Amino acid sequence: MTVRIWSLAGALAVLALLIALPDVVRGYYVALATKMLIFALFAMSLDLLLGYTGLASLGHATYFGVAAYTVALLVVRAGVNSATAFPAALAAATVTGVLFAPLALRARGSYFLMITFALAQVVWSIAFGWRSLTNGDDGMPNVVRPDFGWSLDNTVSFYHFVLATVGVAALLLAAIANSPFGRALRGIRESESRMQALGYDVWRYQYVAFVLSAFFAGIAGALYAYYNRFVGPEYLNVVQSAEALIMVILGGAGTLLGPAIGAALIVYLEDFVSSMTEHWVLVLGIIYVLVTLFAPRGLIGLVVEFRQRRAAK
Amino acid sequence: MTALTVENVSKNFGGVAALKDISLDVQEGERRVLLGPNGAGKTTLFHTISGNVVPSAGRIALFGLDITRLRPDRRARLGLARTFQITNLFPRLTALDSVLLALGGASGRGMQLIRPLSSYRSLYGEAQQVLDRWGLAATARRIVRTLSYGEQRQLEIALALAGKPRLLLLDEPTAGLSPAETRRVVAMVHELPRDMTIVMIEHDMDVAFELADRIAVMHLGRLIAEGDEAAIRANKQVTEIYLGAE
Amino acid sequence: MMSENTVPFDLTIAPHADEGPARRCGLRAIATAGVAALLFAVPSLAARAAEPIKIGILVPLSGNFAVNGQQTLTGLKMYFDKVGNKAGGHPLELFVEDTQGKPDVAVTKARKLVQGDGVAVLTGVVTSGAAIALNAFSRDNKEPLVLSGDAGADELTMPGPLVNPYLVRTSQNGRMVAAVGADWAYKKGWRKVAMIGSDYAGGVDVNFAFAQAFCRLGGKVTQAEWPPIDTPDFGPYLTTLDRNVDAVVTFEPGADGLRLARQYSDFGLKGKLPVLDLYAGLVYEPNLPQLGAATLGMYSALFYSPMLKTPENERFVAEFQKRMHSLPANEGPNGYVGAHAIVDAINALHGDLSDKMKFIAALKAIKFDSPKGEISLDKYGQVIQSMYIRQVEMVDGQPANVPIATYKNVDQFWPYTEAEFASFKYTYKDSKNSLTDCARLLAKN
Amino acid sequence: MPAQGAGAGAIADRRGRGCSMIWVIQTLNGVAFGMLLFLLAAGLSLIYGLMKILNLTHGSFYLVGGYIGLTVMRLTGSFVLALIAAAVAIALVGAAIERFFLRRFHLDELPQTLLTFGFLFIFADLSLWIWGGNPLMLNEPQIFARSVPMGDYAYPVYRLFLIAVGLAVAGALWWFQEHTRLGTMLRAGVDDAEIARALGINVSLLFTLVFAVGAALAALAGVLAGPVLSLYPGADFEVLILAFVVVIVGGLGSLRGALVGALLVGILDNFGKAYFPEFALFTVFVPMAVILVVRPTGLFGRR
Repeated sequence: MTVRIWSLAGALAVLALLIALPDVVRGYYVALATKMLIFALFAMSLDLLLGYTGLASLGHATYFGVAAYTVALLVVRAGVNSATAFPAALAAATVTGVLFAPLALRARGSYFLMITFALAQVVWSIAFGWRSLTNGDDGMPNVVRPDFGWSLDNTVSFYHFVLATVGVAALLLAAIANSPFGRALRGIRESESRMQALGYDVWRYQYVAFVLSAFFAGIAGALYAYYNRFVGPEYLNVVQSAEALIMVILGGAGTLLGPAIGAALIVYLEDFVSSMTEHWVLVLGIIYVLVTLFAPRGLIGLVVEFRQRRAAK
Repeated sequence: MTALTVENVSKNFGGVAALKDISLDVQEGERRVLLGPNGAGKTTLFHTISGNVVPSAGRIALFGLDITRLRPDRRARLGLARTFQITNLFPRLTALDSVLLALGGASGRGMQLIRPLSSYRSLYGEAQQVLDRWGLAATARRIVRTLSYGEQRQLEIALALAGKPRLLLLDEPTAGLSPAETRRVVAMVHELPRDMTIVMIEHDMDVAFELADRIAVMHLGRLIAEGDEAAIRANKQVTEIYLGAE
Repeated sequence: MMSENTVPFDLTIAPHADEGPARRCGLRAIATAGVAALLFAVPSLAARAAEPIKIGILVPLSGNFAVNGQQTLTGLKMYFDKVGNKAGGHPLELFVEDTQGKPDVAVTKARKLVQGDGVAVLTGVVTSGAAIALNAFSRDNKEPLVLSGDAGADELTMPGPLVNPYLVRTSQNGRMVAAVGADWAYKKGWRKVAMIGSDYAGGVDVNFAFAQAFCRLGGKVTQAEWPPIDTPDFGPYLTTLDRNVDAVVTFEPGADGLRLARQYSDFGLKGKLPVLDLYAGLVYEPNLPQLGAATLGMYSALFYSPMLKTPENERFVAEFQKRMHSLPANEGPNGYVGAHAIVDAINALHGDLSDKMKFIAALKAIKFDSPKGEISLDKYGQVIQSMYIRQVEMVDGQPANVPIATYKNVDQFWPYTEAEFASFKYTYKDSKNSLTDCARLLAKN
Repeated sequence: MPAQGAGAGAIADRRGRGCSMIWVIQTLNGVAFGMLLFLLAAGLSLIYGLMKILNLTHGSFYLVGGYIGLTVMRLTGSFVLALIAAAVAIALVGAAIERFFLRRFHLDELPQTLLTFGFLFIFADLSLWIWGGNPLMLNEPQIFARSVPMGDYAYPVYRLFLIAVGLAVAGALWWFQEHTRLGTMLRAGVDDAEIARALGINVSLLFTLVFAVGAALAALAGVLAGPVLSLYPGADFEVLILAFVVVIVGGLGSLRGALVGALLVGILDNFGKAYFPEFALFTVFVPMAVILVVRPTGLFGRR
């Protein structure tokens, strides 16, 4: 029980720090922290699929990008109110998940990875090629941030908006992870056949996990469209999908907190190291290799292992 | 009542016949052991009964209900449980969590998305009871991967039993166990309620004869003999093929 | 291990705190010309007068556009170095950030430069996607943006949804080169051409501008092929190419250009069908020595040639070769001109950039001779400059793009007036599949 | 003669030109490109089949191999030396990566992914550092630096050479797999590592060997592709994606699948771009998605 109290206290301290962040650091870092939060949610959404259900997707940027594009198309092309576009974007990402899941779930393991990748490439090609609608690779600027009676144009208020949204989404994800459903997903990750033998309709669980994961990725994507005030096909790119995978693995798959930390760390490192040296790609590569060698279960894995070792003593 | 009916079941894998025209009836509450050398098709037969393999021909019924084309999980919810020959557990979960999953599958509560599992107090109590009952109380908080092989085999059975199945399929529950562990498993099976139907694959003749009401012997995908201990011991073909090989 | 050494998330930096360790490293230090001035400055008046003007440079230094970023950066630095990194009585301090060629990264880095480092002006920018994203950032944050890289999307400097009073572009726009190419092609006597254009927004923009201008004169595009970016093999396009034309007009930047130049010759088309290479992606200067004879005779249209015999350019080329060990193509001169424009505008205001609109006005008023030729800006902040038709010839045993025709004072609407340009019904965005349809291209509102 | 037979300029006519020579050329193009893809995909597929590693560094082997070949070619002028140097150097690099890094995480997918991704980054930056960002064209050997006339067209001889090399490598690999002891071990290992171990096969050595050979094949592809595709930053990722497509279409772990997949992708891509140019962005990925949806394990793949 003391462990629980401590972690609760820790969580509250972190939350207080996050809320007070704009008072402590200067403007640019608030914006960077906003980006970290958005990608933390993106990575956590993938973790539901990769870490909990054991399905490695190389097409997760699809749901992120579809939501972002929905916001941009509705706001810029159709003149829809930006706040109204938000739920529509989540719906679009979810529907895409609903449609793609049955195709992707025909396979497992590396083949699942490949199908998700193939489907994602098709969506990317549409965003890239349908110039009259999407502006192709030029992307769509002039995305307006929503206005809920108070303006989000200011860096700090937008940060708090993102913090609140990501916070609620993270709580939901954590609740799902600890619900009977989330536990069942872990069981499926460990052994599909055993779960079936126990009476679980494995496919349906994977399907729901897939769609939920798309939904949460959609939240991150819509936020990112507001954050940058534009969208481009890069949002849908395989590089974006791969980066999400790396964030999850780096932080520690199947822990939610790990992927969030992994995402924040990678966003920060890309920004920080690339300002120091143009060879930031090399530095990041070396970091990935070192993390694998010393923390094969991800950064959180180190902590878990440490705890287990102490518990064993 | 007939618990399990297997009617003229055949299975071909890419032209190789693994099961040839198998027919089998198991009565409710019966303890049936499947004997046969490696490659006889015993595990394939199990797979067709549990739904992991769809037979090429024939029909399977569970308590009078045709289940030939049902998915494994539907069969499980009809009261069928099984263990696997190669230990098939949740390596990175704790023993308690594993049993919780087994209980959840039977109850159909798995689709609860928000309410934390830890708030289902009664479920936890039940899971702990299952572990206590099968002598696994001490393993509750341990990660399955770290359990001994014997404990893992016991947990296999405990998981299958958690949902209180009406028909239990045990695939070589004592394979690879020490004599002491084997005795523990045999005791476990003895303790099961008599109305539970059990079909079991077993290599150990002593175990087989101790537990079985009736025995069926398979060879090269065919059922070659059926009967009680005496009948099997007296069967010449069985002695030649199976007992002779030992 | 990680969290201690590599993640000094600097929570303690107050708005005007001293430069943290991150500030002093790598690129920034290399670029920081004002450091010496700071060290020797005496507090009080002298210090105030010598307060550096900070300039933010956004170029891709990693990823697929790294080489374009490097060349642009070299051009920029060459001019800043030439004026001793001083303008309007102030030292200039350069802050370089890597955009990776991605729009979202570019905006993140711009925010860092403006909100973190406090730069007075942003410059560089190689890709159009990044330019369009940065344009919105510049408008929303009232931050002057001088596009000095290749980013050539036309709409940026034209009346329309992207209008931004804080933007000027000293490099080029997509259509100016293409329109001049069409004029020259028609005057050369070509009437029917086939086009091969890289299938992205910039490619369609350029080829559309060519087809429209060519049609207006009376020529016709009989076929338009659109290979995707990173087409490994141009074989399928070259074998289905219409042979019954006067010339082939291409727009293929990057590795695609090198491949197409090579494969054009491999498939025996060189010598049969002349090539006019808009923006010189095939005959890009670094490609020429690798391709040898394969490019001899190819025509190209661009706003620059290293072979221009002007004193400005000869000095520039000599210095550029000293730094990069290769001939400059389009990016180096663009960077150089951008830096020149910024320095001239700062000089005109004696270093007082407090009024941003005055700074923009000073930028729009610049007029000078450059390696590219004479430079000035129109009322939208878009460059007016010379265009050159070049042909690959052997010079001192090396293939080189020798200028054979010059068009002076080409503005962004050339050859149309702004009014005529605005009267066309269709834009490149809805015309990818109708370059062969002159009636449609010339349709008016 | 095709050109004369064609109506002047009408596009529909030109595309439909019933000339067999164009078909021959398009097919040759597709096969030549397919052979390059095969060299890339064969290694990727074998490595996956044996070790279940989805090697994201494979494209880097191609690019760095190509660059090494280019340097050797420019220093010595010998294409053969360039091929040998690239293959040997990259084989050693591959063996080292397998031995000292991947080996520790046998059958552990996530760390292996992160590891190969890290190496992808490292090689990408090192090669940008060493060879710069300009696209570089390798020169083909002098004897192939010409074209043969084909009807109204010319066809580059070097591409015919590519087809020959691809067929030779495919033949050699097939012979190796079917007729050598190591090949038998390889097949056994692909089928079941346990069986392989039971047969007394030194699986550890086999792993390193296969990884090295796969890497060397990618390096060969890099050098061979140099004169056609050129080498540039980003090519590593592009060819990795293409190789992925091939192994997915053909089925992971199957040499035959890699060959059929490579030819299919090469030919589809070529004819797609030639005859349905408006769908050029989709010529590779839509067929892949369709094949996967219909047959999730690819044409020759097993679960």
